[in-house]
Amino acid sequence: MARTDFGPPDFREMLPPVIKENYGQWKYHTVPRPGVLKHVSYSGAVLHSVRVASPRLVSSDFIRDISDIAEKYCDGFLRFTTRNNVEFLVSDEAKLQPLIDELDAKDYLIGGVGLSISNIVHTQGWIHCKSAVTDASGISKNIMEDLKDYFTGKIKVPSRLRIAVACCVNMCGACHCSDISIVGIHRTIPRVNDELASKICEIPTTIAACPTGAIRPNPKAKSVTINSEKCMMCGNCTAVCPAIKIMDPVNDGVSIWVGGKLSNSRKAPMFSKLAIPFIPNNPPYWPEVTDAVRHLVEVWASHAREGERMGEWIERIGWERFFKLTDLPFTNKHIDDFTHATTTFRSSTQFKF
Amino acid sequence: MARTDFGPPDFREMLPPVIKENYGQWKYHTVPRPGVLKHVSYSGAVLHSVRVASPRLVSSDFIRDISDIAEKYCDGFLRFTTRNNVEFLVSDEAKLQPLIDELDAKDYLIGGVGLSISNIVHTQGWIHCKSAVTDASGISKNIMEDLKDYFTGKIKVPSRLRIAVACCVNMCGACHCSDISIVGIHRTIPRVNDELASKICEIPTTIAACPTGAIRPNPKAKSVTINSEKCMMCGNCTAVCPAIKIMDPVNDGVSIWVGGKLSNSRKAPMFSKLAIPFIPNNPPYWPEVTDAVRHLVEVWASHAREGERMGEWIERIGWERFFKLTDLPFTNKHIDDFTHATTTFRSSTQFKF
Amino acid sequence: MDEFKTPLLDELEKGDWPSFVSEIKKAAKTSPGAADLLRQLELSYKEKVGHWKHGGIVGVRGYGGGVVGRYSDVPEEFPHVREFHTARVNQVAGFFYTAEKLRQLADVWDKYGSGLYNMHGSTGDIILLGTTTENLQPCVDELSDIGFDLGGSGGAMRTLSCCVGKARCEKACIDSTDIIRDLTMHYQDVIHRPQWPYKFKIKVSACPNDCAAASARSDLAVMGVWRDALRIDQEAVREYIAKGFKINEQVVNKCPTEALSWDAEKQELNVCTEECTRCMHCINVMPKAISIGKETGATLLIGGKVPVVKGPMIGWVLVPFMKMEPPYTELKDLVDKITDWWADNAKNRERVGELIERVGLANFLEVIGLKPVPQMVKAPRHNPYIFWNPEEVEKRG
Amino acid sequence: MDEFKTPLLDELEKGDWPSFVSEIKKAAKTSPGAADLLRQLELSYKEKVGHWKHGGIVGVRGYGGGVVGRYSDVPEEFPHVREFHTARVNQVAGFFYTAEKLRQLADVWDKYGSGLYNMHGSTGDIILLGTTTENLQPCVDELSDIGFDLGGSGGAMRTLSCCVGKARCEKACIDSTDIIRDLTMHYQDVIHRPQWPYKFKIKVSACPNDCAAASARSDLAVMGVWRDALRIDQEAVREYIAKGFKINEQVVNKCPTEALSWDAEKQELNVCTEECTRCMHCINVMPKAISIGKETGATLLIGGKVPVVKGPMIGWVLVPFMKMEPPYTELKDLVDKITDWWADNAKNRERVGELIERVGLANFLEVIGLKPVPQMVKAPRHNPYIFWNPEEVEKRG
Amino acid sequence: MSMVEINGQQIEIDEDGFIVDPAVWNEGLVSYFAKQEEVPELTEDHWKVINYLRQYFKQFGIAPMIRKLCKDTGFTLKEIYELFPSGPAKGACKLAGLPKPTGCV
Amino acid sequence: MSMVEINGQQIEIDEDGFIVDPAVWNEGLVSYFAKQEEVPELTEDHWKVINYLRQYFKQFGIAPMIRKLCKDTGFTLKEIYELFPSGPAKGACKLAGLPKPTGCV
Ligand code: SRM
Ligand code: SRM
Ligand code: SRM
Ligand code: SRM
Ligand code: SF4
Ligand code: SF4
Ligand code: SF4
Ligand code: SF4
Ligand code: SF4
Ligand code: SF4
Ligand code: SF4
Ligand code: SF4
Repeated sequence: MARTDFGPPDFREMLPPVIKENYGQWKYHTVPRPGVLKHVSYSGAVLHSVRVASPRLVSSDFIRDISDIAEKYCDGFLRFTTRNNVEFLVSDEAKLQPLIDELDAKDYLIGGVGLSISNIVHTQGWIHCKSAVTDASGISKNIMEDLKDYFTGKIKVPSRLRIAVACCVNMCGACHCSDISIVGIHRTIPRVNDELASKICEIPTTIAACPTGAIRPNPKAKSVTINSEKCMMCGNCTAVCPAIKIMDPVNDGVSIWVGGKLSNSRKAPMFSKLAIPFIPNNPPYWPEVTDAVRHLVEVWASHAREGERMGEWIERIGWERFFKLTDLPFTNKHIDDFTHATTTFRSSTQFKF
Repeated sequence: MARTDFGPPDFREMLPPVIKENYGQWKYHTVPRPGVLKHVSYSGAVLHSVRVASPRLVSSDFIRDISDIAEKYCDGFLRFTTRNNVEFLVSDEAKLQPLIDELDAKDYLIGGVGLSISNIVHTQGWIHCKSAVTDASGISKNIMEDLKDYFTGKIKVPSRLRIAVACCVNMCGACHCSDISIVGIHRTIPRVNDELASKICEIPTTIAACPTGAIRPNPKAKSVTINSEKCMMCGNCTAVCPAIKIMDPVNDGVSIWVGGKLSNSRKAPMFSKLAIPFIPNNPPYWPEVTDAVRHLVEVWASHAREGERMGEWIERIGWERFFKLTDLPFTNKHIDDFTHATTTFRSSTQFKF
Repeated sequence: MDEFKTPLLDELEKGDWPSFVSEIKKAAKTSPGAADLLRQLELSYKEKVGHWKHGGIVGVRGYGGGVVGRYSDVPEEFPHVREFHTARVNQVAGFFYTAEKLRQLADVWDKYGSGLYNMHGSTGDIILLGTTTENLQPCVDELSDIGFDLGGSGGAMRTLSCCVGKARCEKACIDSTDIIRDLTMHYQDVIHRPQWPYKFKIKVSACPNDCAAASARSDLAVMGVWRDALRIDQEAVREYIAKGFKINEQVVNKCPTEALSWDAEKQELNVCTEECTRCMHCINVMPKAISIGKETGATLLIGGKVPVVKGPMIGWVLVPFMKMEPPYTELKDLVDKITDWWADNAKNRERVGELIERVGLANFLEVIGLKPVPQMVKAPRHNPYIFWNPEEVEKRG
Repeated sequence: MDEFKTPLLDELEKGDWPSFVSEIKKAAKTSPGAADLLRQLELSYKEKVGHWKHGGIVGVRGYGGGVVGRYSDVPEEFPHVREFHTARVNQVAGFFYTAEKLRQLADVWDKYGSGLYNMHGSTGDIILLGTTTENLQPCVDELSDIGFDLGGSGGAMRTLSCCVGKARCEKACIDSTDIIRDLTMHYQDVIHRPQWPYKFKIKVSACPNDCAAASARSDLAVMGVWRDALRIDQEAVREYIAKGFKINEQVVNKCPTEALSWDAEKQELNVCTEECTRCMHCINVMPKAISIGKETGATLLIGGKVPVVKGPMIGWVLVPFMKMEPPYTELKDLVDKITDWWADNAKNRERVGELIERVGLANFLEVIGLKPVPQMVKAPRHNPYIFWNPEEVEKRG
Repeated sequence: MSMVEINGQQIEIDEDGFIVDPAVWNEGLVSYFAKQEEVPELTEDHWKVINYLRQYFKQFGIAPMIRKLCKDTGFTLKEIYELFPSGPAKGACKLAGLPKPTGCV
Repeated sequence: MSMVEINGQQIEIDEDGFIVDPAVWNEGLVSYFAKQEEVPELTEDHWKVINYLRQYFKQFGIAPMIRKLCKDTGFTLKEIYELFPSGPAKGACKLAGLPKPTGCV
């Protein structure tokens, strides 16, 4: 039997000496140039971190290449960020510019720090998930291609803006709290293969999986039936019962959500809210999605105050103004009808015309 | 057959000439002295309204007395307010002071205007309602007796403060949106008289009446049973089924709620929230209730900013501070567990210690 | 009066605040019902429990409501409250009365009832508090002679009520008393003959101050608003300033939308109309200088109610703006559409707000033919459970 | 490589943003799996539908999870992705690596798998993307030789992750990497052997900026905070001012609690500690001048998760303040209490937040022995449906 | 509650005049209640409503909502009030021997 | 899906090696699956678990949650892994011929 339960390598062994020595002693940081963080310790020690974009889905070549670079300029030390960027940890300030030069030469994009749009947090998509309604990698590549100047700092934004892409409502990318998120959705109800279901469906589990109680047992067929009036096409039943299929290339696509955030800075964390209910899958460019995201970014950037996250801005101006400024249609889809729907209705005459 | 469907008297026949002439033409108002409103029309016409407290539950003697006064000083014109005060409508300014003098002489309390605590909106109580858990009139009398200086304007408050009293959770007084409200509650579950229920209980209606789904049919007894784990003692089942009783003089009492409002002024309307889960019925003075209300008023009045309603003040300082300042215990009762409970939980590290 | 003692209640005659006990005592001088009411109440104060029985279905000819039946559960002790029903008499819109009218009322009620009243009930009615089954019909007959009709109870449209409005208030955007009067006359049948699954309440406040507490207490709240600019009288503003009024502290900084700005140089208060959400604050604080706009109408809010069964609700914006001109046809049409749909779809004792919660606001809008607009919500949905109609999508490939 | 064409995907090699297509192509040079992955993906791009089958229960000896099984639904066309499982390899806390370690990893993965990775998965793992059933066990065995262990999947504690914390951040109130390291080692069994009704995630952000997105993505979020005063370096403040920094506009007026005031005379920034809710804003904007307090610890939030089934949740305050010192016994005890209770009471696939919603937060607090405090709620209840235990009341008279 | 004698039968009725135990109802009692509710003469139409109500109650355990009553019997509400001047709830249900309604009819 | 022959019977199994139709399961198949899941020898303890799983599935239509399995069989999770090295879901359920678990066990 193989060795088990020994856990990951100890992070302490992965830290450059300057971090070990100044662990917990950092005093402040500055951003000497876009994409570069300079952390200064109470001891006076300095650490530069150079952040570069990563496609997240990488090859061994990529791993080896960044390893080479790290070795050359960082004594072999590097890290990844929680948004999947790579950070080169430079202890020796003299090596900073050479590093940047090499990164530039190798077409790494430096950025994602401070007032910028950082990398997209995204999920598997058609690359590897059986539930994927769309391809997260493809959409993310297109959006970031379009917004790269916001990443590199060429164009400034009023505050950080976080984008997430999830290929289905399971939202492995935690789209529910991003400034902008793109979520794959279905628009037709699942089909039940009764024959198969009678063999392998754990019926009680399947019934319990439905958020809206749309699934009822079908004892005759030893299967289940789906109430088309109640089904909201979430696909959760298909996750627990292989005999239920929901994929529909004609009608599947993505929705766009805005105004979420997680930091407690100024306002408490907020959920993202529905902006665009549906855009069809249009690979390889998903141009409507890219356009919509750019449009949202631009409207926000040109109206928000300094430091104002998307959600803070919308809360200040009101959703009616948001829909006006973005020229997006407000539809019956935008009105919540799930459990806490009534808490989202407006109980006040305070609104803008 | 008697005349039917002719409706109430036309209000136009009840208006003093100055109102008829200046209907819709009022320009502004002032409050020349506590309890008195002076409305000025674009035409220059002036109407004085003198507001006096009423116990709401009044006798024919009272009706005749205010009629006499109205005739003497107001050409017979008077009105009631939406909070059950009486307003004498004075067209002839010369009669204003004499009216006030007579009202003073007759011990009418003038007040309830502007920055004051106006009359309590309350309900039937033991006087006339079969569902009453407490006596609304008694509690109201005691509170207003205690707070009368706030009514007459002797003591000023940062903003209007509205108090409501309801003798059961049906809240006929609409306690759910008052600055302070007192609501009669039960603390033991109802008892079902199976024998009677088998005769007169409309079982499906009774089951549907339960907010928490605590009622199940009891086919054996042709009656219903109540799940004591789920029952929240609301008494709604007793409203639809005479065979179910919930009154319990030992454990019935009142709860106190704070921070509701209805005007759209500054903040949107808000619900009142639980402050004190239970105070026993202690007639005739309900001293604990009166003390609690005064305490709430005083803490608010001494901490709120000018113009800040109870709920606005609490929202600004936070509920944790409210409980600290009022020195009220925060208990498991305060934590919501009904349908939208999760929307009341704090999803943020933003709080005060 | 002297044959009984009410030591507990007597305590509540003390003090300056007007005493309901004294009122009952006054009535008790001539009304045995009032006297027994007081005795029974004293018992309640002693025992800490009410003494009214469940139920009471009494009424008058041709009407299905308007009366709340009441029976004592200790009728042997207090025979005069054995039957003690209340009549809900439709109040005059705006609660305006003449002394003459009130006296007529008192005369009838002294003849047939306890001589006790609630002026007014929470819904708005004059509550005539306590009479016998026998006296009901003649009482109502004589009330009709002096022009008073019953209000609503049961599964009916309930007695409508409103704030004082244009009769005396400078902030009135709509004619609340006239609207209530008009609707009350129009809806006599559904007020008097319960035909719905539960109560349906309409209240009108002529501006967003909501002095009628409409948005919390009515299934349909009609609230006066305007949609142009509020009006500022700069001269009057300057007068305020001259008197030491702190315009920035008290008004500008408290405007929730930052719509106001004080130009200290020009001594001018400016409003950005697009931003203003008509919260009334500035108007309330500077009544002489700021007033409502000219293009007035109403915002309609649907679903207000108290906790039972599904929890309390404050009305939700249904129509951001509707012109309010007699005969208020658009409003009545909407009320009819709503009540028809509700009556057809609600469960027994299900308020319209609860039904909407159950079926979804968007579905409700569709059936009554209103377009969804962002003003209806505080925010769009945050869960991804979007329903698509088969007609909205293409046939599966 | 040249036997197949991927015209659609080739489009995504264009431009400056790093291309995942190029990455797959690089791997495809030596990995047939990567090549078939690209082909199958091209098919998906053409057909607008995924090509993975439902299910996949594969694993390695002694573990119940850590691997996500995957099978192509067009295995005849793309035989090298007939089986294409991913291994979730527990990342290093804080995502720190040495070049050496990464190269070792690449060597193993090139040997047994596709040579493709996600650096990192959303939960935090290194995702080794695509291998066969056969290769799994030897791959994992060799990973263990270089010190990499699997992470979690299924009804297990999931791989824990955190922000960079004290290693590089001046705002770190707690030692996020150490906590994660410690907990990961402590919970190896429940990470590797699913024994719970569903997943349970823990993430640590060392301050309320929540750079680990913990409060939305973990059942238990540990967030660093402090409870004394934040520290202001007045000298540094003045330097900011000297450089034209608008302290009132950018900081004082944006403080949500009005806790800050700028004394222009004394050139001093003052904070009212009682009011400050540690929103981080001022600290974020003036990192050189303002820093976190000294009395540090964590706020714990419970219940964060995405929409399925009961709607999305952001964690709710469970413990306003807990000291965080190794070996984090108090935290572990609490985690054990919570997971025990949850495992005993949850339905299949019910997250802890959903279970708490179902049984009530107050009940949950009682079973795990925490006192209710107002910090747990945004506001107390507004509905009157209060439950009373028989022990809390007197026996009925 | 009190006892009344109807057709020689002792029937318990409540304060509102409804029979306490719907099980004891029989057609013979109807004319007694009709008098109470000022229904001058029992016509076929009255019986149609009464029978409908009893049938509905038997089936569902509750009284029908008024719209349902009207729809199913074909009478307008006005006609119901003409048949039963005290209305469907107080009048018709009492004659039909239903438990005292608590909201619907 | 593919067919394998076990004891002369043609059995359809899926990619993960689970039988596609739990109805065709019989005790004779167990030793085949045991080999797949690296269970060297089928002891009484194995059968205890297998029989429990089948019984539970028959009664409730789902596989038991793992805690329940442990509680009801008296084995610790460690012991279960000793019996079935690939664990309760992949190992024990496969031997017991349950549908492929989707979350629990
Ligand atoms: C490196 C990273 C942590 C890690 O362990 O990897 C990190 C590091 C820092 N964060 Fe962060 N944050 C990182 C993800 C996040 C996230 C999580 C996410 O994006 O998924 C959040 C919460 C997002 C949200 O609110 O939706 C986050 C919210 C913040 C904030 C609050 C921003 C706000 O105003 O709402 C700050 C403060 C600020 O920006 O001034 C902050 C500030 C910082 C500082 C300045 C802290 C410091 O003093 O060192 C670090 C430099 C960041 C920078 O990019 O300018 N960090 N930060 C993460 C970089 C991700 C990336 O590659 O872009
Ligand atoms: C007479 C009355 C209307 C009626 O038809 O009877 C009335 C009349 C006026 N109200 Fe009101 N309000 C009346 C009940 C209400 C109610 C309803 C209630 O209390 O149940 C509300 C909503 C309460 C709430 O928000 O919970 C109400 C919220 C207001 C407000 C908003 C106050 C706020 O800041 O939230 C104002 C504006 C103000 O005070 O400056 C206002 C202002 C006024 C003004 C000043 C309007 C005017 O220009 O004439 C009137 C004189 C009021 C005074 O007392 O100073 N009136 N007012 C009601 C008097 C009740 C009483 O006897 O005390
Ligand atoms: C008299 C009055 C209270 C008062 O003292 O003012 C009253 C009294 C009763 N209400 Fe009410 N309600 C009265 C206004 C209200 C209001 C306020 C309003 O209309 O503005 C409400 C809250 C607003 C609302 O409707 O949501 C109100 C919400 C209720 C409820 C709650 C639940 C619901 O959804 O209806 C019930 C329960 C019920 O109908 O079974 C109720 C039931 C009752 C009953 C009929 C209970 C009963 O079956 O005995 C009470 C009869 C008391 C009696 O003996 O006279 N009453 N009731 C008010 C009617 C007077 C009038 O016609 O003017
Ligand atoms: C790989 C990963 C996405 C990614 O590309 O990064 C992922 C992939 C899957 N997630 Fe996830 N989830 C991943 C992080 C998340 C996160 C984010 C997080 O953990 O921070 C979430 C949201 C947070 C949360 O847990 O609430 C997440 C919420 C879900 C859900 C949603 C509902 C729930 O309450 O769990 C499911 C549905 C399920 O479990 O059946 C799900 C299920 C899945 C499955 C196992 C679906 C399936 O059965 O095929 C996906 C496997 C894809 C594949 O083929 O590899 N995944 N999943 C992430 C794990 C990598 C890692 O270990 O680091
Ligand atoms: S979001 Fe959905 S489709 Fe995408 S990886 Fe997660 S479970 Fe799979
Ligand atoms: S798709 Fe979602 S809503 Fe529809 S039946 Fe399945 S689980 Fe229910
Ligand atoms: S609040 Fe309750 S007890 Fe009081 S009058 Fe209304 S229904 Fe009766
Ligand atoms: S008292 Fe309320 S919660 Fe309890 S059984 Fe009756 S209706 Fe249900
Ligand atoms: S609601 Fe508005 S219009 Fe009506 S009385 Fe109040 S302030 Fe005046
Ligand atoms: S009405 Fe309210 S929102 Fe409009 S300008 Fe005045 S204070 Fe501002
Ligand atoms: S969460 Fe706080 S401590 Fe952690 S990296 Fe972000 S800013 Fe630094
Ligand atoms: S941390 Fe936030 S709340 Fe505290 S003083 Fe700074 S800005 Fe204000």
